[in-house]
Amino acid sequence: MSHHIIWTTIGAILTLSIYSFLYKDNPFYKFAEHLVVGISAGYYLVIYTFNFIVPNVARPVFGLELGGEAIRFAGLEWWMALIPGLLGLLLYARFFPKFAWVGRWPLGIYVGGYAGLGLSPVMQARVLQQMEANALPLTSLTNILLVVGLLGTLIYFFFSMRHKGVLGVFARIGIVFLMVGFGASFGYTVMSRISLLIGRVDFLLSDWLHLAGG
Amino acid sequence: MDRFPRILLIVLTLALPALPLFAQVPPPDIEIAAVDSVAPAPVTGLRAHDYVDNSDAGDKIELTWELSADDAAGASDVVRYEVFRSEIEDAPGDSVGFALAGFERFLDTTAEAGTPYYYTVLVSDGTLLSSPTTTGPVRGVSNFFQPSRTSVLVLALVFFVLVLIFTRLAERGADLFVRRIPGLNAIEEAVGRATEMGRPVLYVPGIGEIDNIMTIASLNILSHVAKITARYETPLIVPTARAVVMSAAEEVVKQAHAEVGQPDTYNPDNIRYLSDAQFAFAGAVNGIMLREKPAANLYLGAFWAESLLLAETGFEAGAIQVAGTAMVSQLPFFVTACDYTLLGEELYAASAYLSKEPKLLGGLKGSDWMKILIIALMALGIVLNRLNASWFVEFFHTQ
Amino acid sequence: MSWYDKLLQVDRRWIFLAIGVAVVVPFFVPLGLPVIVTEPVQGLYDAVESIPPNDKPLLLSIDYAPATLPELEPMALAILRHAFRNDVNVIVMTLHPAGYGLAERAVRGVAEEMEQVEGEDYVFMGFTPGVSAPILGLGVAIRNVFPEDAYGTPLDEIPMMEGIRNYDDIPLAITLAGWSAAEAWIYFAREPYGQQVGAGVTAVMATDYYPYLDAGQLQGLLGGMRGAAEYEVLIEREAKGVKGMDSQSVIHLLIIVLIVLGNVAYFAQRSARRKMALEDA
Amino acid sequence: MRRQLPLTLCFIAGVFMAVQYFIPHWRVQDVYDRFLTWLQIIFAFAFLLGTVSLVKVHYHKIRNRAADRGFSWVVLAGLGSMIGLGFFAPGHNDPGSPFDMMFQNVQVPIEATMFSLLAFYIASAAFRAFRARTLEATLLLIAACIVMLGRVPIGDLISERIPEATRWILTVPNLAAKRGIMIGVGLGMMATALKIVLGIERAWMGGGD
Repeated sequence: MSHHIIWTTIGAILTLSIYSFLYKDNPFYKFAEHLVVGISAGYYLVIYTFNFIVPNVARPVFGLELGGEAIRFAGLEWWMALIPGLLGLLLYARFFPKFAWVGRWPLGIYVGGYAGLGLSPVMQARVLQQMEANALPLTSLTNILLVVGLLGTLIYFFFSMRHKGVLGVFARIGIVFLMVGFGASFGYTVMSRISLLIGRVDFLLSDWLHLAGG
Repeated sequence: MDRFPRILLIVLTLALPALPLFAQVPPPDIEIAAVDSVAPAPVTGLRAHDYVDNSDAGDKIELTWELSADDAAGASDVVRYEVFRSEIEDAPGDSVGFALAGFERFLDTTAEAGTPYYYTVLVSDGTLLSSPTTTGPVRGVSNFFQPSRTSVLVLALVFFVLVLIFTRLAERGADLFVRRIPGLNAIEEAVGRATEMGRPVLYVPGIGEIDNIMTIASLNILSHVAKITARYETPLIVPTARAVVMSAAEEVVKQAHAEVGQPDTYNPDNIRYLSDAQFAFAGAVNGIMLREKPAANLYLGAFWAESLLLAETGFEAGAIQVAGTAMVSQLPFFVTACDYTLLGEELYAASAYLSKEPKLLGGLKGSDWMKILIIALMALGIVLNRLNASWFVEFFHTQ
Repeated sequence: MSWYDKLLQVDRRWIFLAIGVAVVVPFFVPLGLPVIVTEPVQGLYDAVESIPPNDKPLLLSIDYAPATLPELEPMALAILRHAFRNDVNVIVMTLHPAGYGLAERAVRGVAEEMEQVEGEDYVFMGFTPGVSAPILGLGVAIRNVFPEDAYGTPLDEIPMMEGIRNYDDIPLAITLAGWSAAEAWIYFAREPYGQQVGAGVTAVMATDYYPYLDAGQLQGLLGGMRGAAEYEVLIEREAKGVKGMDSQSVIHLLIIVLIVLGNVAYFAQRSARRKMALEDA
Repeated sequence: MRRQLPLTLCFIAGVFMAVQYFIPHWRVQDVYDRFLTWLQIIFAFAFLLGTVSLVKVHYHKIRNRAADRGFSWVVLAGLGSMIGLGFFAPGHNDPGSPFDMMFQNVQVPIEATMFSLLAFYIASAAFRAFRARTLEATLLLIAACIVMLGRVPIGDLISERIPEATRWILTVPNLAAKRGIMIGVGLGMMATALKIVLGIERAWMGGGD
């Protein structure tokens, strides 16, 4: 048996262990479920380390080299790798209850930075551009439906007034659009899950057993 | 009648210079050989200026010129315009690129902000170069404001001011109106039914972490539900998938019992941590449904694929089910398998309505009035577009 | 016990078995149903098609994890085959740590099959963390985000990367993701830098991306295995996507039948119970 | 130091990142560019916190002799073997190395199979729980069935109208509804981000002083 077949068989056995859950919860399923937690954590640790932390932090700080170019000890580039690296290490203070509060410093920079950089692009992508795309001339049935549908949906999620009168009518229209939209999501979600099953069956039949055309 | 061909001829001649605009751009490495041995005429009216765009840090300079006399006219053998850049006058400097025949514009995107540059354009017919035309010095100006993003700034500021005003008003105890969400009535009815039947209520706060805003919203609603069940002495079972959520839920339910004067009926065994693993958690909750037969199942919080497994078993067991989540992809399953579903933002609105917490109310009211503004702007856009006033739409154009 | 009671009490493992049979049989008895191409897929194909050969590269961000592999890997393979067939250079990267192994196996596999040279026709950058920060960073300078490729070669030593600085030199960026990374590319590459973006997402996410497609924020959209199948039809190289469509057809039909049957039995049971309650009263 | 400094750092970082969007000046963009790298580095260290927590949880389970501690050993063994192969095996993460093979043949099949279980559960729920009891649910199910048919080749075979109807559902009612949700959720995201930057929302700091 070649190397390749052994590995594929391991994959197939693990796949079948997961499917055994359909009969009922059992130790094979639990084994696979726990194994993947450990394996994936280990995989991520190695990838983060060698693909990011080594070239962007460790080598500039200790090897004085960044992207194939030498950098100066205590020069700007050196500090620019060292400081965020130290901030990152400070996060681990949370495992020492006495110093846990130090971990909030890098967390503050991180949380604030990410919150701030999202503000304007989100406004632009989710509000402005959508508004612009929906300011359609009311010349065709499609356009009218798009404008009325968006209006209805926005009003359905408007909480500062009771849904009475005109507002109530639009909210009703909104719910109709929402339900058809959710129907589309439903259909697509079903499609998604089935594709995943097809992919796994294809793996078992074609890649492992070589039964149904490679 | 014989005038017709002549008019056609004139029109065609006039249209000729425009042809390159419609023609397929030839790949640059295929050069057409010169039809003569005379160098092409140089460009005229060469101008260079700082260019402002969406990422303008002063690194872009735009060049414009008038076409060489031999481009599509005269000898009609121009292939391309070569662009050179130098920091000293009277030196050709380095090539920064080229523009194909028929084009009157080149954008240099590699300039250094603030450095004075001289640009030289040479016309090439594939073998010979024209005499140079030079312009300069020109500097790329680094700007302090991005004019194309004015609309983003204005709308963002309006929204932030709205949120902050409403938050402050709520802090001062102003009575901010939020309509009652019909879903809350459905929750109360379900709990009422369970009380009548003398069976427990099951409350699943999702499988999100404690910092997930859906989990936080859910805990606010749990507090409301726990008060009702404590008053009627109906058992309330809360299964959780996260240890931290379990301790938070314990606090909430205990507090609710204390508030309605029933601290003794609080049963800590009913707040349970089952499993962190998604499907194992769903399986364990389904076990509770089948063994302890709750009459009302409430699923409020962040749900992923397990929504389906929970709602199916609950439906089979014949419980009244009310769900609420902002996970759009799970909503369809809840809508079709539950008696009532709080859709998306309704979950947050219900939580703000019940808790009256200023920061929740501020966000909710701010978003509400922003929606009105958006509807108004869209309506204005439609009307002004109809009147051919394009400036309005252009103001909101960011690309 | 009437028919509807019996029907509604059937053990669900019979339904599981029916699904199992419905997915396996088409593998042995292919129906070979034709796949029709839709606009969002055509849009992405056209965008890739319009990239000039051996010039500025396509950026392909393989951001998926194993959980969505059967839907998204066929897309990656089809797009890579399309680009390599047209001699379009490709930069491959990933924003998901598990994407590292998956991107590597996709790009290396197709490159070997189509005899493409690493460093000249494609480059594999590997993984970079932080989602929005690196997407924004690529708009400033690719070298700041990836000082070197996945194998430690500095970018300045890679022939294909000569003169490629940032989004200005990338005609199209495609993200293949089963999570919010696809949206992040719209927020942080499309909006601030005007970068042309295309996306391949799972079918679960696809319907939520139609507003972006409509507003021109996406050049094209592949949704799930069906999207991959359409792309395979367009490049005339049918693979796992098209192959899966037979089983997909059969199971969809089965599920619709189950929904209809379930509802008919449910309403029959309900009206019978109501009638009984009326008679009792 | 304990609460004020992190809130101040959060405020400065947030305001700078928000404001730089409108300032193309190269001095601002230079700082911005460096700050992006800082964020990436802190993100990487933050992500790896999860690994330490994982070890902690399972170590405690084993030490406290929890009932299912056998599976905690499985988790730690998986983690340990990957670290061993990734850091110490020759050619550690090259394609075809033991490290890569473990990923491709253990992690990939398990994770990929996990969610395919849902195909079975959806089928079972379709039969036993998806009911057209209300007008809303009826509309939803009808739209769902059309879309399910319209997106597979067999739908085209039954009638050309089905893919057409699917296209219409996706690009008209679905588009309008999803756009409404998108705007609402977008505003919610921005309100949350604003509250974080201004220190109104400080759940990220956790409890204590």
